[in-house]
Amino acid sequence: MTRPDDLVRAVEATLFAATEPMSAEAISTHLGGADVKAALAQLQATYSERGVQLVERGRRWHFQTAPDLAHLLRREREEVRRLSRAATEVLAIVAYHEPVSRAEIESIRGVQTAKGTLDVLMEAGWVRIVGRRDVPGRPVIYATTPEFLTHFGLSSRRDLPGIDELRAAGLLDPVEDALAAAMDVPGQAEGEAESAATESDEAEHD
Amino acid sequence: MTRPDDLVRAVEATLFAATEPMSAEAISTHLGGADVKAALAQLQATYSERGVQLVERGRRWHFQTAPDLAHLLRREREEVRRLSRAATEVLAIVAYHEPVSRAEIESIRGVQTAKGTLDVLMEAGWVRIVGRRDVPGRPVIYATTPEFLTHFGLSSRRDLPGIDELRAAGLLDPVEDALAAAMDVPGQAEGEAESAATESDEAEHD
Amino acid sequence: MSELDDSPALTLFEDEWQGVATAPQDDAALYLELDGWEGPLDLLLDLARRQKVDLRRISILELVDQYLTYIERAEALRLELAADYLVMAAWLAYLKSALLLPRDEQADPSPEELALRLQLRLQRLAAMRDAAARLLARDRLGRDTFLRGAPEGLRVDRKNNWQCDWFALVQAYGQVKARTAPVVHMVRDRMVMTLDSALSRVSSMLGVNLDWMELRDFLPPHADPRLKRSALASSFVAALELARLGKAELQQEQTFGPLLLRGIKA
Repeated sequence: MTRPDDLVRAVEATLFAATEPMSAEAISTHLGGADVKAALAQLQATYSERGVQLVERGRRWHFQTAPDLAHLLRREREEVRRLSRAATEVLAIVAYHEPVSRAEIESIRGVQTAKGTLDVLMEAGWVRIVGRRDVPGRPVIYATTPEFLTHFGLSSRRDLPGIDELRAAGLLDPVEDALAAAMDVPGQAEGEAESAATESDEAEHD
Repeated sequence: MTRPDDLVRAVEATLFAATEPMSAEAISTHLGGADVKAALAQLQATYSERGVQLVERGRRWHFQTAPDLAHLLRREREEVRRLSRAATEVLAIVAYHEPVSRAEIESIRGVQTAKGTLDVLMEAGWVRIVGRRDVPGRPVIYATTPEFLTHFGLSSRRDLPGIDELRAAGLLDPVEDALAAAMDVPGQAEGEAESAATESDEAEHD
Repeated sequence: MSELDDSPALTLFEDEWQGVATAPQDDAALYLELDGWEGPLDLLLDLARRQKVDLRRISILELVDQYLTYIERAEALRLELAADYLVMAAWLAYLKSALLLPRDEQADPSPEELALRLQLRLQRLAAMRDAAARLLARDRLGRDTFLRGAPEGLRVDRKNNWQCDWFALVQAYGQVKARTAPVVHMVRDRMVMTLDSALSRVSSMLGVNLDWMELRDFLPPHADPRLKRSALASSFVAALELARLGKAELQQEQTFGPLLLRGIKA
């Protein structure tokens, strides 16, 4: 193997030594302002077939062991948090619908969501409050974090399994919109459908 | 880069994920008894020129940042900061009156001096503790350092202008007058403003 | 979509879940699993999946019957049912009758709409349940992939480079000294024209001239501007005093205009 150039070596060493995933900007700052994009791409290619890989998760980079070696590395003590079924469902709803309010989560699940369920997800660092919905009552709205993407091995929210099919099938739209579309009742929910469309557009930009 | 064989990849991932250096035997046990000697040698060669290296210390193996990049692990970032007005006053008092205790500084300034102010001056390397005053309470006394003289371009403390010179330069005028002169308040101190302007010119030439 | 709807993901990764209904196939087990359901919609979804058809083609009537049967048998077994299961049962019974009875034109929303709404809700819940399972099946950090076990860590030490120049230093000392120097007020002697001398000067000048004269013409010629101001003030007061005594009269055409003065013959 030929010796990589100094910047590549520096980026490699920095990411190996880092205790947290780092954005390209953070790496660049650490290395005195160098442009590290090309070095990251080169490292990613170099490591792609090795036992250790360089991955990007939510615009942050880190080295991790190759997924196909999981069976060799799994440790006796379980380090991954066990999630209740309710928490898992709420996490999926937040991820696929974000930003989303608790009432919206509950309307999908058809059951009240205990405050503790969202707390567990926030404590795990996977969900956070991102603001308030501008409707009466100004409910708090939730979204996923970069740590969520890191933990589940997602480069971005577009990587969420099946999200494109779900969106195409309208399964991420509120029931009201789907109902209006299915019943084809003119004028009943045009405005709603429109506003919902705007909302999911916004969500995509996130 | 060609894909390394599975054993090499497994050893690589195992050592990467290990929390402590591992002996060849321990790695072998972990990987179901495979002979890992050759894989270790191959990995060591592969990484020899990279930003991360595989090293053996006391018969135990671990990855570490390349020695020539060790400086990346601990970066110093220098921030240029202007000394606050309070700190400048305290520094001046130490310079003119050294050695001086904090109580003496306060009585000269007529204002209480935060401990942090002296800490800043010591961090800057301009002031140091030179002993204790032989009075009840044995207060710590401060003096300037050689770095202080160097920074301010003084060959000795005797180079500091005396009180008479300060007065002649208008530097003993009360703050309000100096302010008025600086703001060019009409009618209040036309003549003074003129002389103040001349002074600061002179001072800048120094 | 069929991929999502048909996938038996619910049973694949349930080891992640606590207290999960394990979608039991035999009825006896089913009735004991009430605590496993996350509410009536969850129970309905599981019943719907037993129909083994696409949720979009599900028979709502059949589903309603299954649900109602389930609730009846649970009651027969004296299992304690949460109120929301019973509310759902009542609503579904109403829905069933509305769907079966001759159509009531006034009904709004129509029973078909209510059935469709239920179907849409079940689809959405199913979609999220599958999504959750697929999410959990991904290579998860700390379970399938691992970070470096013993990273050296990056440290950034901030170092302050303090700046201060000679002038700032010396000026600061000057200001300390100026601020803390004992304050002494000096009142300087000023040249003034007293009211008495102004009175005598103005009245004597009025005696020799009977025409209007400007007040300024009464002032003594003097170079010092400070004395001039004092003389003007004193002469003005003297003029007012003479007018009060009826020895002079004052006239001013406009505000801030020249103040004219002339004597009155006694």
